[in-house]
Amino acid sequence: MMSTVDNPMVYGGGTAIQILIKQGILFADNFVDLAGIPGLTEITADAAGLRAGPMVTARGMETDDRVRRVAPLASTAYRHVANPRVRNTASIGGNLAHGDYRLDPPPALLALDATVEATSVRGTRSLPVRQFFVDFQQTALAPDELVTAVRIPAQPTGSAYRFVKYSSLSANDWPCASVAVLIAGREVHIGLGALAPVPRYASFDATGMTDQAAVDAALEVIAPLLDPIPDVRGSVRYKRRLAQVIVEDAVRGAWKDLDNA
Amino acid sequence: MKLASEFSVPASPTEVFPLFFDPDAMRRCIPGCEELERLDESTYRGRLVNEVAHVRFSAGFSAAIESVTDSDVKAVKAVLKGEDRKLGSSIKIDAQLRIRPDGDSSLVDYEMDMALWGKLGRLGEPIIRRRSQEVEREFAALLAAACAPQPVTGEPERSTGTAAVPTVAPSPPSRTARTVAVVAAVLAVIAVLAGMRRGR
Amino acid sequence: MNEITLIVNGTPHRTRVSDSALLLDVLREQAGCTSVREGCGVGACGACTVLVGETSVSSCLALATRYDGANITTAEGLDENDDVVSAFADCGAAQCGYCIPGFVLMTRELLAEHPRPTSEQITEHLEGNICRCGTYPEIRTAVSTAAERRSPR
Amino acid sequence: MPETPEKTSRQDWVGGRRARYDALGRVRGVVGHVGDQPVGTCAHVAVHRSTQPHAAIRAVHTEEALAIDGVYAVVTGADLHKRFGEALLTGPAFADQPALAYDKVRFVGEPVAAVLAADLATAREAADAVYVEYDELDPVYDLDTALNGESYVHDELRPSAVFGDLRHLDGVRDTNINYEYRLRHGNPNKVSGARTVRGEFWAPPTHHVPIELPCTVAWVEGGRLEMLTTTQTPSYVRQTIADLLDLPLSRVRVTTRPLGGSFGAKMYDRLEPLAAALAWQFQRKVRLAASREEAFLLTTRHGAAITSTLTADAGGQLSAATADVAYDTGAYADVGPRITAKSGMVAPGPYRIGSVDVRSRCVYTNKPSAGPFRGFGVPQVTWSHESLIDELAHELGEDPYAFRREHLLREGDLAPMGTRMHSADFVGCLDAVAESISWDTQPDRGTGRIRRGRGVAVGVKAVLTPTIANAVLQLNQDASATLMISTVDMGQGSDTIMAQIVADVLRVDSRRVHVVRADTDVTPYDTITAGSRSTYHTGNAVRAVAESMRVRLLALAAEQPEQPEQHGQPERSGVDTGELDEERIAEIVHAHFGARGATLTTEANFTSSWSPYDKETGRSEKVTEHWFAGAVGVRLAVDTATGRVHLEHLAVAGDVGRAINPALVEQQLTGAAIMGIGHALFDQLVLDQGQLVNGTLLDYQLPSIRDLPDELTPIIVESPHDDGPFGAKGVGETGILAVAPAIGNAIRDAIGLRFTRLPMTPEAIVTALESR
Repeated sequence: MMSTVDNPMVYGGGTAIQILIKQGILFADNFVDLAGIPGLTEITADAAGLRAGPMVTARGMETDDRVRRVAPLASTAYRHVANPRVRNTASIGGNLAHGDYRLDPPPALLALDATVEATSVRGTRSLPVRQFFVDFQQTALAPDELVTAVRIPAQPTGSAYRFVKYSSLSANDWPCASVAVLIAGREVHIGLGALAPVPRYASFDATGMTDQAAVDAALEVIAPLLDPIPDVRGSVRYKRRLAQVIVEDAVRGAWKDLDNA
Repeated sequence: MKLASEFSVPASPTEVFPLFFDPDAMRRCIPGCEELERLDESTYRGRLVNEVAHVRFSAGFSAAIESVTDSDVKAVKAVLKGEDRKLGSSIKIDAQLRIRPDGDSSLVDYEMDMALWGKLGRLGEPIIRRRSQEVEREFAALLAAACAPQPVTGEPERSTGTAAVPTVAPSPPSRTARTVAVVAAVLAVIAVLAGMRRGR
Repeated sequence: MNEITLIVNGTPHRTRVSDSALLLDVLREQAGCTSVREGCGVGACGACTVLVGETSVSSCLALATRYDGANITTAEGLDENDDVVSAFADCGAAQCGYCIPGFVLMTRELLAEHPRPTSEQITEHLEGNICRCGTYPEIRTAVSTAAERRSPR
Repeated sequence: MPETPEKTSRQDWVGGRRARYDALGRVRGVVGHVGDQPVGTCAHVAVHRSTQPHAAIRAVHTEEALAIDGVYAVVTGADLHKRFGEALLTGPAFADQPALAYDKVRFVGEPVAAVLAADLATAREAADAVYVEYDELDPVYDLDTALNGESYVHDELRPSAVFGDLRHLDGVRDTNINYEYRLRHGNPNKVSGARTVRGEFWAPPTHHVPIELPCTVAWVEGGRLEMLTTTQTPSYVRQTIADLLDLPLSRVRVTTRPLGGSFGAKMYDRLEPLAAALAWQFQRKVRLAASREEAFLLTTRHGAAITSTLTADAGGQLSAATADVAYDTGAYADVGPRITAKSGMVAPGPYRIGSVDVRSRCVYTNKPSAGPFRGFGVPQVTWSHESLIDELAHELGEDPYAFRREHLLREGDLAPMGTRMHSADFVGCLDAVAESISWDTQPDRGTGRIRRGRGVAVGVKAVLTPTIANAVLQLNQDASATLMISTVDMGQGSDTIMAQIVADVLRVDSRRVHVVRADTDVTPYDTITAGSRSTYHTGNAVRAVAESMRVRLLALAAEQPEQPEQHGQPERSGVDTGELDEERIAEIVHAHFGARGATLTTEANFTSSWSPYDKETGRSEKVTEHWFAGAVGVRLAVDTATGRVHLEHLAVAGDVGRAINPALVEQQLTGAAIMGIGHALFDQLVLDQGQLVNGTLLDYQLPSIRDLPDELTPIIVESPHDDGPFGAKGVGETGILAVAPAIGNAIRDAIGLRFTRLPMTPEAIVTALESR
């Protein structure tokens, strides 16, 4: 269908699209509404991890027991999206396809090494989330491709994680900076949100490190990734500083859990 | 909002500068520029058409030259105005563009004080800043390609349909052509308007 | 145009709507639910909150056609003796009251999930609703009072 | 708490904590607001807005818009100007604002043309299709350019007829200063001070953001212009429309519904002049409803720059204060001149100060117009004087609380502007908040990332004076009553407390008192619902009208021989009325008329007066009818890594004279404090070259439930006013005055840095810490 419609716009939860229409800057007139298509709202879990349909809501990811059990970092990140009412509607496929640099789930999905399943008339392909965010609000999806699933590997037993979202103005504002940290098998995975035109990912091997050494290493690997966009929420300088604070907080927090485990 | 940047072109200022003065060349380098028309000595009018995410966009603009310096460092100051009627928005840019030698290459830098008024203005700075970077990169790459017929590094990320690289014979600078140079650099920013239409 | 049926506060409303019609406008203009209000138009204030089934939705961002057959609850559909409604009234949890129906519905959703919500759970669930009069302290008390009434210790 | 079922109780009368009469209706959303009213067939209006900050209008092209299906008409400013002439210009202080711009535009977003169409979507589409050609003029973006530049927002000043003292400004050219207030007492320059502190303060423009959007419906019926609109000032709107359309007042009717919040946003001229002009021009019903984005452009709070000093002499007494205040009023003066004077006169603060010199100016710029906002300009100067006195205390090694306490004005003191203090218990308020936040317990300031501090601040504001209030009371034979006043209930609960006053005087159940919503055909003139004036002014009129009813009833009773136990003339005090109750009232009225369902009517007026400012000194013996005194105390923690401020405890106290309904008073205090927290930490309008860049609720920052302090304590202080109803004064603004400086002072205490610019964002704090 996507290939036959002129000027298509995929309509998932619709929360972002409606806002743009109201602001008078989006004129797409052929919505491909996914709500009517069955099977896109399912979550399945097995030993390897989760598979979630694109129309699963953010709230669904937040509250689903399997997600909480298999990938608690993902569940936590989805819980930070906007507010419960928006989470009830916002779809995880739309959230990814929007490709916005400030959204909360991408940092977690980056740290977790999630995969996007993209489908078109040509077939279905898998895109690692770590290669999904191409440029400012641009994803690796082709114009006629749909997100048909998100696969999230199970968090390894004995892993630790933190999600830190920091708002610089009112407490429930968009993030000024956010970070997801997953420490699994001494490998530290870091996903960054709102700190560059795209969500960013970094990792390092922390074998033999103390918590302080891990923090230092984390700050070192994220440094070249920081390219924040200045706005009312903060200047480049401030956002860079915040990045260091929240990454340190997140790594330290996760490290502590690791020690306590 | 103030925007400033600098990019390198792999040719000397004496090569780059005349290139700027060729309206045809500029039209090819400016992403989406379809028309450039001279109204009088210092006023020009043009049209920028762009297609992003299947949405066709068209904005008229005008440029008025304020001063030209043609010495070692070549500089032009100009005021540019653009308007998108459908989006109820207008843009005004006080711009300064300079070209100076840098080894075998030229450094082109610009400073702009940009006012964006209307619906687009309230979408805020981040999107504009980011888009202007993209368009600047594209323009720089096309310009570099125009300077150097040989393959250049830094392939434009999203080339427009008019990106086929022409071999341009440098022509002597004229007052008309000088204006075009400014239009070129600053239009890169007007193209931001086009990008925003995608609305993300 | 599509013909849809919305079951609003138990009453079916059959209506014709365009593809782009928003649930907010259909509820206000065709079902007469004026407790559903546009405050921001972008899902940021919560004045347009409705419950679809037991789930809160920003009706200002919701396409009406998607809710064909849905069971929709708005604040005026709640009885005056409803635990949440009466708790809000008794606790003075309304000044101008324009945003309060949204808070009431969010509270119902919260209490369905957490019959005895903690202070943090209340904050987390209500932080997406704006009361410009600043009635938050009273709202907090009202939520706890409603929880108490609904499931006394 | 649940109301008791007993039909009449103390709970219901003055001093009782009864719930708002319509609490259940508000909670369920069945109280109908203006936008909820069915209007039948009407023309929906959308406006085309300027995309230039300052430009002459060369041509307006409407053909394309007119060609759209469903468009009835497209009107330009020039069309309206041709029809209405200079009457098209309206405004409470200066007649400077056209309903649609016709000669030039003065801010980005100014209405230039209006479209009438079958539905709103069509109207908006057509408004977008209007095209305007402009000739650019030099824009004036900020106060400095406005004061020193050579571009003028208005070619000449045009004071309206409202302020007699502005007439001399008529026709003045080549200035952006539309009003200057000067207060001079003593000679601050000759003071040989031991210690002077000086600051350059900034409070940014902000927006009210009431959640209900403005909406106006206007139509013509029987040769009269009728209007239903979201306004706090129905009587003002009626006068403005009568002037605009050149009609007698009797041919204009303005009605309101309860407002979904306002805070000053829905006052004076918003959508109403345009709606009236269009309805009259086309003789049809029109409906104007602002979107949120449009509402941001209708009015704002004044950004203000204040350069001020405070000097203590060798003996530690406050010897001098100076302040140079500039209010940025944007493209149109609105009520800016009044704000400039009323706030300028309290710029030195509520202290005993030897000599003062204040210059307060109202300045035009090419930005959305600024108008009244809760606090009426006073929070901006309070930010200045409460930061200065705090700094002076630190300089002198004094305790900031004790230092203020020593110098605060007391009952009977003459304030710097020449008016005596009465019922303004600053000390009581300050003591109350200091005690609440345990001032005497030093905070553990910390040495690591988190630092703690505490701060206090005091605020003073004069009530709007002079103003007029009228009340008409209709007593029904069944001892229920219908009160007609033009006060608009916008969330403050005025209908409830007015009912409590009537009920107290007549000794009936306040739930039997119905307050009629403002309708200029029915309810009598009232200057305004604003400036925290209603409890005192309208409250006095309401008390008088009820007293008069009581006198009437007792007189009737005395005439009725079958009630021999009745006394003769009642006492005027209105307290000892054991002889009246609902049953008795019903009997008296029934006996008088010999009919069920009959009504008795009384009316009353209350008008406050003032002495105008002395032209030379700006002083006045009676500048106001009464004072608001408030104080705020704060304990907080600063995260020095992120700069984020966490409020642990905020106590807010206000002297309300006497609380008619303590529950509603506490709610006003906390509500105002929460709004003030936003202003202190993040709430501001951001403009870039005249363009508002955060004018949506995705970007504009409002406090949510997550921004509350861990503990928030409202404290009622009561020092009864001699002339207030039952000693009462208003309270709507008291709680907001001192919030920002109290927080700033606590931050100063925590990290040793003084902030002079609002809001105190995390970035500002971190930047200051880094550059220390």
